[in-house]
Amino acid sequence: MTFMPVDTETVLRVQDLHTHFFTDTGIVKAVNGVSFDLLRGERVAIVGESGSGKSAMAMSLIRLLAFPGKIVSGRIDVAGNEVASLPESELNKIRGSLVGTVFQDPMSSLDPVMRVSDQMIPPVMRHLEVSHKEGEAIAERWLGRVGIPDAKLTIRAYPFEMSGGMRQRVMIAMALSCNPRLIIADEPTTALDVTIQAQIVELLKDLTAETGASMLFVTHDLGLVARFAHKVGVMYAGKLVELGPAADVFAQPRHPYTQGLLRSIPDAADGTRKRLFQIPGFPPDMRLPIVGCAFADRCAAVRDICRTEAPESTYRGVNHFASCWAPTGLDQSVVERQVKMPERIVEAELSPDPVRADALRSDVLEMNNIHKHFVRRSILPWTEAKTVHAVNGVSLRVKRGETLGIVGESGCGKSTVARLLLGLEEPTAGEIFINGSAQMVFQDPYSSFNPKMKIFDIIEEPLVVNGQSSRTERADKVCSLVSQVGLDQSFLGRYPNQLSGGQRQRVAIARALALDPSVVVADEPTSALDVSVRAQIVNLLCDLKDELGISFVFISHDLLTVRYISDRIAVMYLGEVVEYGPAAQIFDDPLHPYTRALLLAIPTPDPVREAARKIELVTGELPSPFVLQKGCAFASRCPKVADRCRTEKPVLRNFSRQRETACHYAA
Amino acid sequence: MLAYSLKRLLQLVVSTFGVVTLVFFTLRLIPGDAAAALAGDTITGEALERLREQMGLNKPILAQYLTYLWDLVTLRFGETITTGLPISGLLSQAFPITLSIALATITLSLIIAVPLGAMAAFMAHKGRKTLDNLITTAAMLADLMPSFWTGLVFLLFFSLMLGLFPASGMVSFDDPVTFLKRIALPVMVLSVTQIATMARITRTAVLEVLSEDYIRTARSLGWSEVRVLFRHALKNAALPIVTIVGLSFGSLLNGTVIVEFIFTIPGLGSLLVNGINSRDYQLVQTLIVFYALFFVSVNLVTDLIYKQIDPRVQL
Amino acid sequence: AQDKTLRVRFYDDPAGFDPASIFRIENENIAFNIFSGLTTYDSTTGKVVPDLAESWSTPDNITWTFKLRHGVKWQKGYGEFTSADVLYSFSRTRDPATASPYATDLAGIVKIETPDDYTVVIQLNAPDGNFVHTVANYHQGQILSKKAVEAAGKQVRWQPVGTGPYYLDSVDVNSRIVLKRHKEYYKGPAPIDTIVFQIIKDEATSTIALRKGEIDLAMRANKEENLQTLAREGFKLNKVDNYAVALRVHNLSNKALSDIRVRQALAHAIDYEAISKATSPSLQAAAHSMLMPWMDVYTPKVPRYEFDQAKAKKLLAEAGYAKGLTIKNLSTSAQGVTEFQQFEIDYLSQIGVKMEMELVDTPTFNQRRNNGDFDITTRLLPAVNPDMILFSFLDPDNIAPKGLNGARYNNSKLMALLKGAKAEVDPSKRLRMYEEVQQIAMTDLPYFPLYTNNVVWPGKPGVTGVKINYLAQVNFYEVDMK
Amino acid sequence: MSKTLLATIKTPGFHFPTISLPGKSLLNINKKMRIALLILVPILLLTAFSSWLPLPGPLQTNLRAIMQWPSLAHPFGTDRMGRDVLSRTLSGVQVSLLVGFSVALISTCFGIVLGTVAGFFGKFIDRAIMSVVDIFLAFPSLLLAIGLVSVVGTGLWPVIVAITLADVPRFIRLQRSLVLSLRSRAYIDAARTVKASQWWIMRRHIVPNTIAPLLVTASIAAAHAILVEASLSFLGLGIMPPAPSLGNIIRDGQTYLEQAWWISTMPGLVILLIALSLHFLSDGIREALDPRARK
Ligand SMILES: Nc1ncnc2c1ncn2[C@@H]1O[C@H](COP(=O)(O)OP(=O)(O)OP(=O)(O)O)[C@@H](O)[C@H]1O
Ligand SMILES: Nc1ncnc2c1ncn2[C@@H]1O[C@H](COP(=O)(O)OP(=O)(O)OP(=O)(O)O)[C@@H](O)[C@H]1O
Ligand SMILES: [Mg+2]
Ligand SMILES: [Mg+2]
Repeated sequence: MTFMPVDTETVLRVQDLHTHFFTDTGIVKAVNGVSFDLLRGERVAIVGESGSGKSAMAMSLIRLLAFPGKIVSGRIDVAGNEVASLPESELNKIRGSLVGTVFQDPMSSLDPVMRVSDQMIPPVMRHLEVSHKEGEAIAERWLGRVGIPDAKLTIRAYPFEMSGGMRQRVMIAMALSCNPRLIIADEPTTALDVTIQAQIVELLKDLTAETGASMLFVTHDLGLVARFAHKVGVMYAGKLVELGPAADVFAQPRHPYTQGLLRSIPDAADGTRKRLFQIPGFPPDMRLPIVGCAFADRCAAVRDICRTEAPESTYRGVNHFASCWAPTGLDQSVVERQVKMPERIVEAELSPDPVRADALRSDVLEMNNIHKHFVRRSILPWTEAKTVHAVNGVSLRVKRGETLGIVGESGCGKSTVARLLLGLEEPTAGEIFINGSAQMVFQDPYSSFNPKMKIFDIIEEPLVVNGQSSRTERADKVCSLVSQVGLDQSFLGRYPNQLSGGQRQRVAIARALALDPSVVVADEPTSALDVSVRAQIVNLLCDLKDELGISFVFISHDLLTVRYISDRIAVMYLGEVVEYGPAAQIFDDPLHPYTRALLLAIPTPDPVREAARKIELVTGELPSPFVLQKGCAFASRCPKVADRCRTEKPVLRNFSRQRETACHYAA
Repeated sequence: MLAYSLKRLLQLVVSTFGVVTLVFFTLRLIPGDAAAALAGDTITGEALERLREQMGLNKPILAQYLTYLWDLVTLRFGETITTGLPISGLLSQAFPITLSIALATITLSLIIAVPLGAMAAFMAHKGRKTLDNLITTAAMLADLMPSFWTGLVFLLFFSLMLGLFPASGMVSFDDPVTFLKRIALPVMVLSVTQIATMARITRTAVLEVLSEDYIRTARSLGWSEVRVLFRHALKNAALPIVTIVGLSFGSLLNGTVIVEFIFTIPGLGSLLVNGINSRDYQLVQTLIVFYALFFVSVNLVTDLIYKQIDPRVQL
Repeated sequence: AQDKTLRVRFYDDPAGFDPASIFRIENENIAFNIFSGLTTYDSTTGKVVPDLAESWSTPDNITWTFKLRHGVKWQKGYGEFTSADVLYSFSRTRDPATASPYATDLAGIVKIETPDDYTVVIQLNAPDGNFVHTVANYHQGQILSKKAVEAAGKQVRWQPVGTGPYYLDSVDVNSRIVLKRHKEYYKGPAPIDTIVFQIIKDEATSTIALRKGEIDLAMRANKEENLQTLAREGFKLNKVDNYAVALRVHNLSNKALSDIRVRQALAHAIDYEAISKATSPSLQAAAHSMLMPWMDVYTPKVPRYEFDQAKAKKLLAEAGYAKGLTIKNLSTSAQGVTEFQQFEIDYLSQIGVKMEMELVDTPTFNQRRNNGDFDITTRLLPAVNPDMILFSFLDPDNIAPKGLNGARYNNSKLMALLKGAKAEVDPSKRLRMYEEVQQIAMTDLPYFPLYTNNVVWPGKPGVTGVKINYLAQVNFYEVDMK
Repeated sequence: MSKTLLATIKTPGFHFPTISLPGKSLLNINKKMRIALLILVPILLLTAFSSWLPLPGPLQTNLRAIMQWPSLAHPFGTDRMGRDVLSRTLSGVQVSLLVGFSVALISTCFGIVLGTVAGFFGKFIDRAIMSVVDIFLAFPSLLLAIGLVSVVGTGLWPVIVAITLADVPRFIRLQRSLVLSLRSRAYIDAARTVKASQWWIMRRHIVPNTIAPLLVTASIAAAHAILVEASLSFLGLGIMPPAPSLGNIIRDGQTYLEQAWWISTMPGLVILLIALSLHFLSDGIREALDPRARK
């Protein structure tokens, strides 16, 4: 292949890029021959499994690889500059001016000890060669454009004085402030709330359209891709296995991996539940040489040639390329093997079978008007202590064998409810009844394990501290638990760090089951996991619920998953439940304006639907948790707000037989 | 802020009381008293008894303790038992000397150690281990040099061979140049260990910061590595450095006895050791109260500097 | 002519210069140059010579008449010195209110009379042939001005006014003492205008300061290796030999040590000669008596203890310690275990005696040594007056904790001889009695002379007249510099 | 079925991917530890078998061989008293290592117990412990040392106690801050949800996770203790000659730096080697203890 001269419309051209990490234990071939073009104003999304080299590729484009990463070969042309061979000082002229960058975590991507102004103005002065005053004006203008209300004031603030959404906006303003021609965004919204995420995505979309900047963004969220990208690149083991126009790729994925990925997401439109598609196995160790197709071991459509020869990227449609020996990827028969999932229980409640209905009606968990206030005392004895009303009068019930989903924005008190249920916090007021015992599955399984303990000890611990049985019996129990969650016993001797994310979460679930709980509280059990792994865990939870008749409390940001897994849903806002009812009903017909906004913000993995949808965003930020709202907590952001909402607090009331909502004007 | 200081002050009073009481009784548990300390080869037992009486060492301990506490409260430091000199005078002579040595040591050490440590961290971060190893090992070795040894070597080399600095003489503030020359050697000796510690701390702190996201952000804005290192990384790594500076300050005030002895610097350390050696209870007690006060003030200042560097710090 | 300034290394802290309460040899040396006594010591011979008293006489060693010098002027304009000052000074030291440790030295005085301004008559309660030592320029012998003492009030130790060649100009307790010459000194003004005593505590630093020329003279250097370097580089080692003897005190109430054979065995076991020669030839030499060879009553005719470990073992075996024994040696931690002591330990281990060092800090050490709370320890008493040494150590009246007789030695025969000798007027009889005292002491060995001490004040070659007397002091009146 | 499973757990065939116990396997994984042991083991062997070496005893003086240059007979030369410096150094290593290790060990123990209690229980207990710690921090350690020596005399144990007393507050503070940061870890919550007792949580979760950083501090403290002992002996408070410690050999030899540099330089080099290897050792053990470092 020869390197084509770049025409004015092509902003970025990457050709056969290889990026390696030279670690002590071997060379990690993170990027392994990636080529693509990006035209002016074009937005390309890069998706793929964790560790597939997305970030490494993105960072290679401006040579911001961390040690021991190195671009080994290939060419990168950014608007006529040969990035791969440019001297560092020349490169510094491009960084920030030609290329703007937005990183994943807004909390940690801004210098915490510098004011926004000190971080924003000097680059502007340098790249645009303007005075401090002009620089300041430009910076303020950009802050205004990204929707920061009081730019003149905010620019003097420190990052810690802002919310995550605000910070990510500042990051975007910084990336855009020097009119870059290319924006590289590595998971720019992953750390944000759904509603904020929607805002940011719209913002990026508008601004790039406005300035004509091209954009490369890395994400896990296929919904976002559908909403946002012109083009999609799917990475697997350091290679772009599929690249094409978004609509095309979603409609007709050609690579088995892409196909698997798309099927592993719960379908928002589908009311009946099918077992989620799981991609079996693990991605290859990128330190080892890969013979043939890297996906071969996990591919249902594998054939002999896949194991010996790596497929070239071939034409599959207009601008659509894929690297697979099979012309259309998986065949239908594999896809059809998906099993139907058990029906939702709420439906069963209405069933005529009195025995079953009775058993179902017994509550395993009941929370009555629970309050939890955190008092943040200042060191100064006389300043008034600030009180956070983390949970402000929540009543919930969970029936045997039922899954309750709790959704809501960050900081609305979901985790606090979970902690209250488990007795990790004492409620300030109210009562909790649990029939049996409750156990917990944490968000980040890794941090919920003592890194010094082996898997065996981790699972055994609950049995030991509860003085259960003898050593041998405990070992038996541990073994049966691990097989229950689908792990091999060979994992028992390992340490948590030697497991993959999905395996860790399985261990966490096994541990939670050790004491035969009646309720398992799972606080965002899948949000630290990869899309494909998430499907495995969700399937596992569904299976367990079915087999063991355990109740679940499932807390998540991921509304699609919550909808998929839950029988009933509670929507929380600022420490209160604003809507409560059967999952399907809430999703199909939200009553509370907040629920509606939340649902609207969820991107669905379908470019056609996304394109057709008119997105109404809630505006504004969450009110401070320190100030107890007099009226409706959502009043400040509600599109339908009326005077009554500001003065009178709506209480959760029955709307229909199964649904409750806290809104004066719910219709 | 003021309120915070007041709170710290209250803490100070409580812990000072603890220190004072501890010191008072520890001192009296140690055998030998000021009279015995004074008695050289020639004094007889009988004469000693007379001396003891004259020094007021015969009173019951509790009475001595109460008198002492009362004197403290009324801010009367009194005179030394052995020489009859006013303690406040001794303190006001020794303290500025020790303070300037401590300040000079800290300044010199910071100037050398921080760039060194930052360089080492930078190199480690970039995977260029040689320079990092070199600096780290040198720091470790420097940390292990006993000051009595470096003191003599520096004296021989800088003073005797090169004739750069005096080995002895008045320590007087009258002439700044002479003063600086006079304290140069002790400052250098003290700096050796300080540099080692600070460089090590700086390295660890900077290394940690260098892999933070905001460093990458700064790089993505087109700043050079050097600027990122010194503008962003160092500022964020400052907290542990400030902490260690605060601690060093404390230890430089009482841990310099050997250096003061070798270079005949009439500082607080010598005063304390003399006090202990001559069992001059009054002097030792006063000094320790002074130390405690100083210790807490340094803590306070450290906290204020924290707040200055990192606005997130809550006081 | 240019004003001459002599810079002298001072190795201790200034502790004040009130003769009634002065301690420590360095401070005493300053006082020695500020004050005068009725008599003083000749820097070379160590003989008692006239000072404020031009002459004296006694018929019976009981009544002493001193004729004072005329026209002696006090420093700092306090007028002329008279016999009233002598009376005042002695009475002040004797006054219990002064609480002077030296009051005992003047305890023998019954009456002091001043018939006129220039005559002092002192009557003693018992004959004392060495009384001229008591009134010498040292401690209790130094004469103060009544007016000056009263003017100074409590600060008398920091505002000394004497009649000596130098007056105290200023003291900075942390760094230096400045003396200026007393222009009206009765012998005429001293050759040097200003003497600055700079405090340098560390030996090595002091040596470097001298080599660098920051000081002209070092008051006492006690590290052999430094002396060798200085000698090599052409510095003058001003020196007095045999200034005092270091005695090992054997506590006779210790069971093993109460046996004379054990004490003698210890003496035979160690090659003192070799140790001193090898470690510090310029600073010490083997000693054979409690007294110094230059003292008039000294005799070499005493038992000698040659280095003979076989004999030592035999003596131990006879005493019933064939299997060896353990002795604790009380010493100060400030000094550490000296090389000398390390050799002793090694030598003694060869005859089966384990010498354990008990190291405690100085005040504790002083306290315990004064209380006699030890097995063995070391004491060095600088004195010119032989009686001072003999009575302090051997008189049962001075048994610790009352006095310096830490051995708790009590030998009535020796005591009778000693008292007789002190009172004896006939010189030859007196000498014979002293000889016998020394022989008994060296046979019984309550104290064993370890080594005699030399004092060295290294200085620049241009500094002349540094004559160190047997109290290890220098009369700066005699010092000059080129 | 489960019975047989248990058997598999216990058989060696059961797959333990990495080391679990210190032993042979530790040496295999860790380069740093190997370097450390490469230095430390020969020194320790020499020390342990020094009496078998053809050297004069460490206390044996020789007036005819004063301050001799290093030679075959005296590889480190001789000192002022004609003693063999190598022989003294080797026996000094024993003393110094004893000081270093005892200080590190005792300080660590106290640090772990008091720091954990303070950090874990907080509130009143924390305040009580920390105010005592603060008092000790403001208290000049020298006074402690002098007091101790005056009461019990000089010697090995007073030195160890004096240095330890000065170190313990630091260890308590460190441990407390470690515990505070661990206290909010998710795995502590995880243990709470299964109703683990406070004692269990401290023992199983908190303390094991503080060991690694403490170990590094302890190794520095050990090396420092060796030096502080030297400084104490400079002030007459350390281990007293003729008993050799590396500190007092250096301190004694220091005065002869111009005449006989080897007396203090050779043991000085040994201290440096020991400290260096302690550093490597602790770093190595820390890495070995950290499962995260295992792949
Ligand atoms: N600093 C590093 N040192 C060694 N290996 C690294 C480093 N950074 C990344 N890697 C390896 O490079 C490969 C690609 O990593 P990369 O971060 O690009 O993945 P990613 O696709 O961005 O994953 P994620 O979705 O989790 O962000 C991975 O196997 C990873 O282990
Ligand atoms: N221990 C605590 N002390 C003080 N405030 C707390 C504490 N724990 C939680 N909060 C506050 O309580 C509120 C609710 O927090 P919670 O963690 O329950 O939210 P969440 O809904 O789980 O958010 P996320 O989605 O980000 O996990 C937040 O404002 C939080 O800052
Ligand atoms: Mg990534
Ligand atoms: Mg949460």
